Amino acid sequence: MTPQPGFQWIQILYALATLFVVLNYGLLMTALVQKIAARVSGRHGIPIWQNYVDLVKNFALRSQISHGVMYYMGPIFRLSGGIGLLLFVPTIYGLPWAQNFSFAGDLILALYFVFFGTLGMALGAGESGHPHSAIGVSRGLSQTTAAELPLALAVYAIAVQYHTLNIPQIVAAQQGGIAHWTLITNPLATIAAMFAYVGTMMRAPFDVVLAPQEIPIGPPTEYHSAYMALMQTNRAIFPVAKTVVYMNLFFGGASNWLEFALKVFALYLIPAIIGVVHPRFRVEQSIRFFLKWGLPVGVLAILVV
Amino acid sequence: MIALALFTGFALILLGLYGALTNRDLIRMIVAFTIADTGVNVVLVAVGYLPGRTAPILDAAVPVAEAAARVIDPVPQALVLTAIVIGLGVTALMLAYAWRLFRARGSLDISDFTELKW
Amino acid sequence: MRDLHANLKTRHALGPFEPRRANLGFVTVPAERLRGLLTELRDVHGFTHLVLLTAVDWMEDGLFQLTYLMNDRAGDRTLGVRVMLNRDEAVGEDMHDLWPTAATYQRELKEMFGIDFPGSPRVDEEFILEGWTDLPPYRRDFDSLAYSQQTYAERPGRVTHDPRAHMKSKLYPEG
Amino acid sequence: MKDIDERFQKNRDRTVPLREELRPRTVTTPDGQEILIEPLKDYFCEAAPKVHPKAYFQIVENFYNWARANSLWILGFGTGCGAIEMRPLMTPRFDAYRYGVQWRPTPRQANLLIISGYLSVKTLKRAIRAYEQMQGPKYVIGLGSCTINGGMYWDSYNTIKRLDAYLPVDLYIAGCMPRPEALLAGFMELKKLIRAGKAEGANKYAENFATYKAAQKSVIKDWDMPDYNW
Amino acid sequence: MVSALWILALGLGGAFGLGLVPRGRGDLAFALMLGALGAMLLVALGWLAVMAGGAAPVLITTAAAPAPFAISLHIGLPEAVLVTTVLIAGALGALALRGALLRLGRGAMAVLLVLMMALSGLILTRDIFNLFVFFELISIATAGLVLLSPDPRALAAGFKYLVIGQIVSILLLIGIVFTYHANGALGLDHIAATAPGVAGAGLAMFLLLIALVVELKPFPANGWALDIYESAHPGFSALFSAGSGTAAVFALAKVAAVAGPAWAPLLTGLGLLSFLGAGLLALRQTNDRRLLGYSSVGQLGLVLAVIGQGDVLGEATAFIAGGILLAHAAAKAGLFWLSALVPGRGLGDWAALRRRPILVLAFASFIAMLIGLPPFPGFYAKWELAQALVAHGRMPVLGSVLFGSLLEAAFLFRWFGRAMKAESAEVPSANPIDTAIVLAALAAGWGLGALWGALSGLSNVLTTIPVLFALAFVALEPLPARIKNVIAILGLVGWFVLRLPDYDPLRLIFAIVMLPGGAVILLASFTEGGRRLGFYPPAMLMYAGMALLLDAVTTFQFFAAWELLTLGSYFLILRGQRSEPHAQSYILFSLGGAFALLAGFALAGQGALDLRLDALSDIPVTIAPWVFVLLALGFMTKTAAMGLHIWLPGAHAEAETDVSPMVSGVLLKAGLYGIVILLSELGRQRLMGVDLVNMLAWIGALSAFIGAVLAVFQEDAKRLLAYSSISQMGYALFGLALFSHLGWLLALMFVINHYLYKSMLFLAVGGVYRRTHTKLMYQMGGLITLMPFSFFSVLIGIVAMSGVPPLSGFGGRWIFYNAILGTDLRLPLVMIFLAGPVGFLYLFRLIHTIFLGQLKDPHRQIKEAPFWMLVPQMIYVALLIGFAVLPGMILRRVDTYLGTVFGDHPLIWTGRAVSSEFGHWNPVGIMLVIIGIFVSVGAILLAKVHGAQKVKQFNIVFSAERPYRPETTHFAWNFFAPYRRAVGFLEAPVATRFWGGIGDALTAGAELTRRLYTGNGQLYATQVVLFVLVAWAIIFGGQS
Repeated sequence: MTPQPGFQWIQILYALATLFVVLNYGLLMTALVQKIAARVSGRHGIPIWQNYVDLVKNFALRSQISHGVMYYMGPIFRLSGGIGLLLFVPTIYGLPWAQNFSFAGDLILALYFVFFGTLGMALGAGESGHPHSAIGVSRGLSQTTAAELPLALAVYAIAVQYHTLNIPQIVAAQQGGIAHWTLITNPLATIAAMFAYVGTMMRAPFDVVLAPQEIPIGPPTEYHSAYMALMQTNRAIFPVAKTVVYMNLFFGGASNWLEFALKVFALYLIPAIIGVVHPRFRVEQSIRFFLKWGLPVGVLAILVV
Repeated sequence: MIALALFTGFALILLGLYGALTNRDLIRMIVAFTIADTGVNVVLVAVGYLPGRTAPILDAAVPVAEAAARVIDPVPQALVLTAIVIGLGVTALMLAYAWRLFRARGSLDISDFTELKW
Repeated sequence: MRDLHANLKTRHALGPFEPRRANLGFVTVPAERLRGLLTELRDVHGFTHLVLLTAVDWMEDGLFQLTYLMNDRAGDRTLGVRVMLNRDEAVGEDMHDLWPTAATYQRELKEMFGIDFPGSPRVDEEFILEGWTDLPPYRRDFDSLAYSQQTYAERPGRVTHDPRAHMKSKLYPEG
Repeated sequence: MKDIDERFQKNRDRTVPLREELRPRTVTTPDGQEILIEPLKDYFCEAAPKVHPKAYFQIVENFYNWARANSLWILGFGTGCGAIEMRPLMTPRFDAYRYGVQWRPTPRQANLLIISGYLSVKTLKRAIRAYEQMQGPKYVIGLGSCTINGGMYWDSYNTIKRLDAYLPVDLYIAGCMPRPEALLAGFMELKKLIRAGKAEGANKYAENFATYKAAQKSVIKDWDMPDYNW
Repeated sequence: MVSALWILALGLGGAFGLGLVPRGRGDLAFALMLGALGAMLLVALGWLAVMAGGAAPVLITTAAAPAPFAISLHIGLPEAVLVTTVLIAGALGALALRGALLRLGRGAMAVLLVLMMALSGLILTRDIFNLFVFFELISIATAGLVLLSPDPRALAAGFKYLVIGQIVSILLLIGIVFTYHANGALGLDHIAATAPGVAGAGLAMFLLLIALVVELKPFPANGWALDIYESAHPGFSALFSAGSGTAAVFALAKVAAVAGPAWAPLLTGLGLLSFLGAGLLALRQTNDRRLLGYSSVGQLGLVLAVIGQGDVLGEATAFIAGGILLAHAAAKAGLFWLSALVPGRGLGDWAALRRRPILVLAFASFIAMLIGLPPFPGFYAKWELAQALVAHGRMPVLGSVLFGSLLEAAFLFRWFGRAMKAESAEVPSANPIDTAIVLAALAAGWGLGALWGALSGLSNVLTTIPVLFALAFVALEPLPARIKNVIAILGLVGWFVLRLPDYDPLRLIFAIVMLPGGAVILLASFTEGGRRLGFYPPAMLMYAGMALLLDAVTTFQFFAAWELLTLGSYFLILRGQRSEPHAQSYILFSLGGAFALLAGFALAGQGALDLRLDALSDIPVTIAPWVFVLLALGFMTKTAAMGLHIWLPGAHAEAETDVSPMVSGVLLKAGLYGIVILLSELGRQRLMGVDLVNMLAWIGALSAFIGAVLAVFQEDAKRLLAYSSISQMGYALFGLALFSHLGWLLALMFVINHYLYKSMLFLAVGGVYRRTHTKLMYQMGGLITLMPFSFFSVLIGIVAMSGVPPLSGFGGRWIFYNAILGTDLRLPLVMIFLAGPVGFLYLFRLIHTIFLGQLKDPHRQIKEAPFWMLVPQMIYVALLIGFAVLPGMILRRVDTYLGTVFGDHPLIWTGRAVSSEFGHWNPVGIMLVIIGIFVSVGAILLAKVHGAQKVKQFNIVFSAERPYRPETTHFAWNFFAPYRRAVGFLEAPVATRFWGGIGDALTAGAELTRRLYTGNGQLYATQVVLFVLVAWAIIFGGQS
C-alpha cells in the first residue's frame, strides 16, 4: 500500500467547499424527501426551503438556557461528528478537491467516528437531567448495538473482497459499470449493510428513539435555539455523510457531483419509503429483528467471501 | 491342640468384640474387651507353642545347652506377659473413666455420651 | 324489590320504599344502621357493585343526604340507599372496606361538600382542586358566580341576557 | 330565584401550605453531616426573565422576523375543546405544514402556544409553566370565547375568564369553537404581526413580569416554585 | 555423643523422679518435668547436629544383645529430625499446658513425660512388639492427658478413644504374633531380610499395617479422634496432632518400608481417601478445633499417600513427606495454641485475633503452611511430588492430591476469611507465654520454609530480593502508611530500573504495567492515613510475585511467582468490606488454576525437576497438547475467561478503592503474560482434531461478548467495571489467539490500554465511592459539577475504551481490523463485533448515571475526590492522550520485536503515521482534524449562546409538571431495560450455576457424610472394624 499523500493547507478550503455543497444538498434533499413523504399521505408538504427557515429561526431565537458544560458540548460533539464523518471520507471519487481529510485514516476511522457524535449527544442530553433524554439514549444505544452489527460484518466482507480498507481503492475497484458495484459482486454484504443503513437512519420502523408522542423527543428534549440549530445542521450533513460511506462501499461511489446527488438521494429514499409505510418497532423488537434477519446475512457474507 | 487353642483364642476375640460392639453399658464393654484381650493372649501363646516341648524355663529340667531344642519359643511368652500387663493398665484406665463418667453424668450408657459429634 | 324491602324493613329500620322503575328504587336508613344494611345487601342480596356515592345539600333543612347507589348485576336491579347527615358537623361513615372505590367518592365529597369520612384513605388530600382556600364549592352556601366575580379578571362589556327573553326578541322581533 | 347572593364574600385569609416535598429539610450526607436542603432554592433557578433586545440592524431583525413567521413551531398542548380542532390541521385537508407550521413535543423547541379553550386554574398553572419554558420570541394564541371572556364558563368557580390577564396574548381567534379554517386564518394574521415586529409578547411578559405574576398568583394560590419557571 | 537411649531413659527417669517430689510442690515438679524434657531435647538436638553433619545412622542395641535377641533402636537423620520435632512440640506443649498441669499435679506431669518418651521411642524403635508397647503407652498417656481439659465432654471422648485403642491393640497384637510366626523375628530389619516363610504372612502384615493406619485416624473411621481434638485441652491437641500424629506416621513408614511395595496401593488409597474425605467434611465444620482435627486427619492421610507412593518418589520421599509432615506439625501445633488464645469456639470467633496483628500474621502463615503455599515446605514438597507422580504416569493420584489440596484450601480460607470479616467484641488472651509459644511455631514454620527452599535444589523463594522486600514490610508495619507507601513506590520503580536492561520488549510491556504501573496506582494509597496494617505486606507480596514472574526462566520459578502473586492478591482482596465470599471464590479459582499449571508443568517436565520455560517448545508432540490445555486453563482462570470468570466481579468490585485497580489493571495481565509465554513456546496444538489456539480465540470472543452484555446489566459501578474487564481480557485473549503479528500487537496494546483506562476508571469510581459511600449507580447522579475531575477522567476513560477516535482505543480497533483481515477465523469475529457496541452501552451508563442526570439530596455538598486519588487519574489521562497521539512511542519497539518473532512486518511506520497492507492510520492527523472541527463548531455555538441562562436541575420540561424529587426524576435503575428484554436470556448465570452446583454437591456430600459421626463411641468402634474388613476385602478379595 502506498503511503498516503500528506496534508496541505489548501485542503482546508477544499474541505469547507465540500462542506458547503453537502450542507445545502442535505438541507434541500431532506426537505424534498419530506415533501415526498407528505405527498404519499396526500398532503402538500413543507416548502422546499423550509429547512433553511427553521435553521435561521432557531439561530435567531433570543433567549437560551444552559444546563452545564456537557450540555454545551453535546451539540458540538454532534455536529463535529457529522462534519468529521463527512471529511474523513472522500466525497467524490477522482475529484482532487473532494478528497477531504482522508489522509488521516481509512474506512475503520469512518466506522468508529460515527459514534463520536452519538456519544457527545448522549452526554449532553444526560446533563440536562431530563429522564426522557436518558430513556431516549438508552433506547438509541440498545438499538444501535444490534443495528450496526450487519454493517461491521459487511465491511469485513468487502475488506476481504477488495483486500483493502482504503475507501478510494474500494471505489476504484467498482469502476467500470454497474456490474462492478459491490451490490452485484457481493450482494450479501450489500444486503447486510442495508439492514444497518435502514436501522440507523432514525426513521420508522426504527425511530422509537425519538418517539415524539411518548418521550417527547428523546435525547434532544431540552435542546433549543442555537443548540437545536447545530443539531439541525447535523441532521442535514450526517445522513448524507453516512450515505456517502455506503455509496462508496457498495454502490460504486460517485465520480461527479451529479452522480453523487442522484445516488445519495436514491439511497436516502430507501429508509424514507420504508418509513412511510411501516409502524414503529419497540426497541427489543428491532433488536430481535436485526439479530434474526440482519445478523445471518452478515454472517453469510463473511463466510462466503 | 494348637488348632484348638487358636480356635479358642479367636473365638474369644470375636466373642469379646461382639460383646464390646453390642453392649451399650460401659462396664459390659470393658468386660467384653477383657475377654477379647484374653483371646488375643491365648492366640499369642498358641502361635508360639511347639508340640512336645516344655516351658521355656531354664532350670535343672532344661539345661541351657538343650534349651534351643527342648523348650518352646520364649518370645511369644514374653509378649503375652507384656500384653497382659498393658491390658491390665488399659482396663484399669477404662474403669477409671467409666467411674468418672458415671459420677459426672449419672449414666453408664455409651449412647448417652454423644454431645461431641459431626 | 318490594320483597326485599319487606324482608329488610324491620331489621334495619328502613324508611318507606320509593320505587322509580321496576328495577330501581330508593330507601332511607338511619345513619347508625347503614353499615349493617350495606353489608347485608352486598353479601347476601347480591348488590356487589357500588355504582356511585353522592351527596345532596338540603341547606334549608340543615341536612346532607348521602346516596349509595348499588347494583345487583345478576338480578338486574338497582337500589339507592339514602342516609341523612347533620349539615353542621357532617361526618359520614367510611365504607372503603366494603367497596374500595368508595374511598375515591369519599375524597371527592370531602373536597366538594366538606363531608368528612374518618378513616378513609387519603381523604384529606387534594382531589381535583389544587390550592383551594374557600368553602367547598358544591355546598349551596358557596355562591359560584359571586366567587367568580370576586376572583377572576373579567373583560368589560360582556352582556348577559335572559335566554328566554333574548331568544324571543331574536326570533319574534315583532312580538 | 336570584342569580347571585350579594352577601357572599370569598375567603381571602387562608393560604395554601407548602407541599411536603418542597419544604426545607435536613438530610444526612454520606459522611454523616446534617445539611439543610431547600428544594425551592436548590432545585430551581430563581432568576427573573430578561427583556431581550431586537437585532441591532433593522434589516437583520426583519429577516429574522420573516424566518420566525415562516417557522411557527406549536407546542402540542391542548386544553378544552379546541384541542380537537387543532388536529385536523395536520391532515391532508388543511395541511398546515405548508405554511411552515409544525408541532413540537417540548416547550423548549416551540415558540407558539395555543390555548385552545377554557382554562381551569389547575390547567392555567401548567400553561404558564409551559409558556415560561419556551424560548423567546414566543407567541400566544387564545382560541375560542372561553379564553376571551369566559364563554359559557362565565360563572364557574374554577375557570379563568380572560387569558390576557395572565399571559401576553398576541392574537385571539373568536368562536365557540372556531373551525380549523379560522385557525389557519389566525396563523396568517399572526405571521403578519410577527413580520411587522409587533409580536413581542415575550418581552412584554418580561417587562410586566411583576404584574403578570401578581395576577397569576391571585388565582393560583399554590404557585409552589420560584416565580419564573425556567 | 550420649546414646539416644538417654532420651527414653530421661523421660522415664523424669516420670519416676516426679514421684519423689513432695505433694504441693507443683512448681518444683513442673521445673523437674521441664528439665527432663529439656534434657531429652538436648540429646535429640545433639543427634540432629551429628546427623545433619552427614554422620552415618547408628543402630543402638539394648540388653547388650544384637537385634534378634533384643530390641534395637535406630537413629538416622529422619529419626533425629522427628524426635527433635516431637520433643520441641512437647516442651512447648508443656508450657502451653502449664496451668492444667499445675492444677492436676505431678501425676499428670509424669504422664506427659511418659508420652514424650513413648513418642520418641515409637520413632526410634526397630522392633514391632516394641512399637506395640509404645503405642499402648501413648494410648494410656493420651487418655490420661485428655483429662487435663476443662471441657467436661473430654471424658466421653477419652473413653471412646480407649475403646478404639483396644480394638487397635487387638489387631496389632495378632498382626505382630503372626508376623513373628511367619518371619521368626520381631525386628524390622530382620523381617525385611527374611522372606515371608508361611502362608498368612500377608494377612499378618495386613493386620499390622491396618492397625497402624487406624492409629492415623483415617477417614471414615475417625470420629473418636475428632472428639479428642475438639474437647481436649488445646495444648494437648497440639501435641496429639503434631507429636502423636507425626510419630505414628513415621512408625507406619517404617513398617511400610519393610512390608514392601505390594502394600503401597493400599496405603496410597487409604491416604487419599482420608485426605479427600477429611477435606470434604471440614467444609461444613463450624468448630475451630474440630476443623483442625479434620485438617490433621487430611494431612496425615496425604503423608500416608506419599509414603504409599514411595516406589516412584524414591529418594525424594523423605523430602516430600518430611516437608509436609514438619510444616503440618508446626502449623497445626501453632493453630491449636492460637486457639487457646481465642475465647470463642466458632470460626468467626477468631475475629478476635484482629486486635493483635502479629497473631493474624501467624494465622495466615499457618494456613499457608498447611495448604503448601510458597515459601513453606509443603510448596516444594508438592512441586516435587507432582513432578514425580506425573513422570510415572500417576495422574489420578496427582489429581486426587490436588483436588484434596483445593478442598483443604476451601475450608481453611473460608475460616480465615470469616475470621477477618466477622464482628467480634472479644479480645484474645494476651498471655506472653502462650503468645511466645505461637510465635515459636511461626518462626519454626518460616525457618522450615527457608530450609526446604535451600534443600529443594530449586530456587529458594525466600531469598529472592522482591520477596524479601515484601517481607520487610512486615517489620515496617509500625510505620505510618504514607512512609510505607513511599518505600513501596520506590521499591517498585527501583526494581524496574534495575531490571530494565534485561527485559525484551515483550516483557517490557508487562513490566511497565506491573511495576511502574503498580507504583502509579500506589499514589492513590497516599489518601489513606494511619498505619494501614496488613495492606503493604500482601500488596508487595503480589508485586513481588509479578516481578518474579517476569524474571522467571524455569517452570518452578514461574509457578512459585504465580503462587506468590495469588496469595498476596487474595489477602489484598480480602481487605474489602464485604469481600469475604468473593475473596474465597477468588482464591479457590486461582488455586485451581495454579494446580492446573502445576500439573501442566509437571507433565511437561516428564520427571525433570525443573524445566527452562524456553524448553517447553521441545516437549514431545504426544504430550504437548495436554500441557497446552492444562496451562491454558490455569492462565485463563487468571484472565477470567468465560466459564472461569465467576470469581472476578465480586473480587474486583468489593476490593478496596486502591486495590481494585491493582487487581484489575495490573494483576489480570499476569494471566495474559502466561498466555503469551504459552503461545510463544508451545505454538499451535491440536487435540483430537481441535485446533486449541482457535479454541482460545472462541473463548476469548465469547468472554468479550458475554462479559460486555453482563456489564450492561450491572447496577454496581465497580461490578460493571469488573465485568468489563472480563470482556477486555476476552479481546486480548482473542488477539493473542489470532497468533499473528498484528494479533499480538493488538493484545499488547490492550495490555497497556486496559491498564490505563481500567485503573483510571476504578480509581475514579473509587473516589466517587469514597464520597458517596455507595457503588450503586442509580443512587448517584448529577455529580459532574461537584466532581469535575473525576468526571473528566471517566469521560476520557470511556472514550478511550469504546474505541471512538481520536483517543487510543481507536488505535486498538484499527489494529484489530487489520489483524482479523489476515485470519481465517471468521465465526468468533461475529461475537467480537457484537461486543464492540455493547461496550458502548455500559460505558455510557457508567458516566451517565453517576455524573449526569439528577443530583441527589445527600450528595449536594460532596467534595471532589481526594487529591491523591486524582493524581494517578490525571497521569492516566495524560498518558491516554499521549498514547493516542503518539502510539509509536511504545508500539513501534514492540512491533519491531514481534517482527523478529513472526518474521513479518505488516506495519509501515512513516513519520507519525502507520500503514498496513489494508489501510492507514494517521493519529496526529485525526487528532488535529477533530480538534479543528470541534473548536470551530464550538466557537460558533459559544458566540450564539454565551448569554444563556444557567438553570438548575429541576428546570426541565416535565410535561408542564414540576418534578417531584430528584430520586424520582433520575432515570438510572435498570437503565437498559429494553435491551434486557431483547437479550436478557444471555444473562442466565450458567457458569455460576455450574460452579455453584459443584459447590453445593460438595457441601451436601459433606453434610451427608458428617452424619456418620453420631458421637456414639460404639458406632465408631464398629466403623473401625468395618473399615478394617472392607480394606481386607479389597486387598484380598481380588486374590481369592
